[in-house]
Amino acid sequence: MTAAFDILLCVMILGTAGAALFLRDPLAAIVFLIVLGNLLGLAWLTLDAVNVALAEIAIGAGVTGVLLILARARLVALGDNVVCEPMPLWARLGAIALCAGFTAVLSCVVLSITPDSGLTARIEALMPRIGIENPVTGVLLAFRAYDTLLETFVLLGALVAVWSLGPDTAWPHPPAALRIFDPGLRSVAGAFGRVLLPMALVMAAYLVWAGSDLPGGAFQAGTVFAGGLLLAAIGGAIGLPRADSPALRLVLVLGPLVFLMIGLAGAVLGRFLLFPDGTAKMLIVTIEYALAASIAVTLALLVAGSPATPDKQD
Amino acid sequence: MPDVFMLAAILLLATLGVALMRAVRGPGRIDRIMAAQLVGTGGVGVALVLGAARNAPAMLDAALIGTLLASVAVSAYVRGRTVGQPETGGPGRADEAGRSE
Amino acid sequence: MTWLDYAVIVLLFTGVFFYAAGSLGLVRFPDASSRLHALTKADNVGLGLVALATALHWGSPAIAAKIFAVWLFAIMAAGMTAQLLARTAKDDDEARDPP
Amino acid sequence: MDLPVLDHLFALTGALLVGLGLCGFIVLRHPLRQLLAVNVVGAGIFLILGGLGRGGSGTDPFPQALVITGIVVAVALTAFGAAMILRVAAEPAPENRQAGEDAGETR
Repeated sequence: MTAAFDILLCVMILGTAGAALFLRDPLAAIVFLIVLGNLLGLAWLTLDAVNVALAEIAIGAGVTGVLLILARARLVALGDNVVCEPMPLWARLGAIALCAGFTAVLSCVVLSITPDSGLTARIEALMPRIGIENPVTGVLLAFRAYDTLLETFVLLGALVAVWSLGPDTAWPHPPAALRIFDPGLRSVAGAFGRVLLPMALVMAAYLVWAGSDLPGGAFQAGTVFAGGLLLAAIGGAIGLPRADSPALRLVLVLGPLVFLMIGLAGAVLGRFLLFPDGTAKMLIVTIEYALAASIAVTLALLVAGSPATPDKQD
Repeated sequence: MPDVFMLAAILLLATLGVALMRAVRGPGRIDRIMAAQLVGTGGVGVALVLGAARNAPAMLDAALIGTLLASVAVSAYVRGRTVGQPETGGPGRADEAGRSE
Repeated sequence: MTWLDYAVIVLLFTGVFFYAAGSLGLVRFPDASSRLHALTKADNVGLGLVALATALHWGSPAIAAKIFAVWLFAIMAAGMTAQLLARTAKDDDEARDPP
Repeated sequence: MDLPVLDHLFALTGALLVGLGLCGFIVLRHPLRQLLAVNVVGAGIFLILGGLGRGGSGTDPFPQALVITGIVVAVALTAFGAAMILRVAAEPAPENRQAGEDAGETR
């Protein structure tokens, strides 16, 4: 029964991916990418990787969809003048053959590796030392904390890069407003956004709090809250901040900063990112709350895009 | 009992596959968005059933996130189709240009 | 198998039936408004029944409350998206008429 | 059903996704479609990581952690890509302009 479910799911994932790539209507392609995100979330659930499933569903359903739908709408509004010459047929066929060969090789490589639980046992053995029970959070914030710290810098860097793409006249105005223009539609979406935003906040807080022992954590919480922020912004319940607002800047760097300070405090005690015995859980939860806030705001602003000149607010 | 839940999950997934036919065929944009919405709620159902089959309460959180954010894509679509038009009504340029496809 | 298990099975598959009805409506109905009607109603009855079945199966009040929250959010989201999409579909229909 | 391939089911699906996405990335010419293709490749790589980490005692938390950070970085870079495409489209430079009527097509 489980095998039949897995096979059906994998077939649907592949079909959806094919549709996302090769359907002619671009909106249909984006819709299928959203569906792919949902199905991948289910795949992670069947793999018992609930931590990943939470992130995938929140990103796939909440953030990537909005990002791509808005990007496409803005592109069409600009006239969509990006030059894209179609490839000649022989080049296409060659590319398809090449990719088929590559896929065959990759499949053989995959088949030659026996799936196993890898480091599960060793990580489980180390978990009591940090006093939390979710091994994924343990890996993210204790065993591989360095990676996670640098990753938060990558997120911040991506936002800086997106901001730097705005026209000179736009800085430091907010990005183009996300709210729906039609007043009737906006009142519907706005009322819902006002209800949903606090619920998303509660859910995000719960995910961080639960994340030390159950599936959940800063990344999942941040993406859920980012989805809530986006919905509220689309409904016009919240506006978008100016890029030079001090409060915004503080929230953006809060997570990486708290992480870095705690890491440096560890360096004073002996090693960078050392959590002294007995305080590990408290420090991890502190870092996670700060990170979740920063990730949520960063993701929401990444979706909103570059600063826009005030008279061209679309 | 787990087998019963897995059977229900398989049937739900097959149902979603049927709904996806509408997303492939269209014809309107709105049909595709509706199909995506259905897959969203269907996915939540599958997550609930899988959680019961595996005895994993954490999967309920996945269902909760799925429902919380199911409507975000729809509102983005409604927002996106009015890009580039003035504050008062009427379908916008984005939609007109898109209809030729 | 207790009577509770049978109740769970009946609710579960009735829910699946409503999901299937919603999908069929989405595929078979002729225009966007009637498809929307099929989608927003059948779908949420389906989810409600599946949620009830799983809640009974778990048999724990805390988990039942969480499942209830799932269903509540779904209903609220369906109400909002149905309104948005219905108004959008109406605009599209009007726009399609020759001026 | 006890086929050996079932152990590799998700990893193989991931490999196929990588192939599909790569093919789409080369064949599709519109940058927004290429952005979608990159996302599909990313999803495939994540599935390979997850599928190969699944053994008798659950899924390895280590690749799970990698995939979670990967998902978040992927969405950040997708946003950056989308912003770059929009910037190129907004630029009035002649080499980006296509003279003629096929503007408005997103393919």
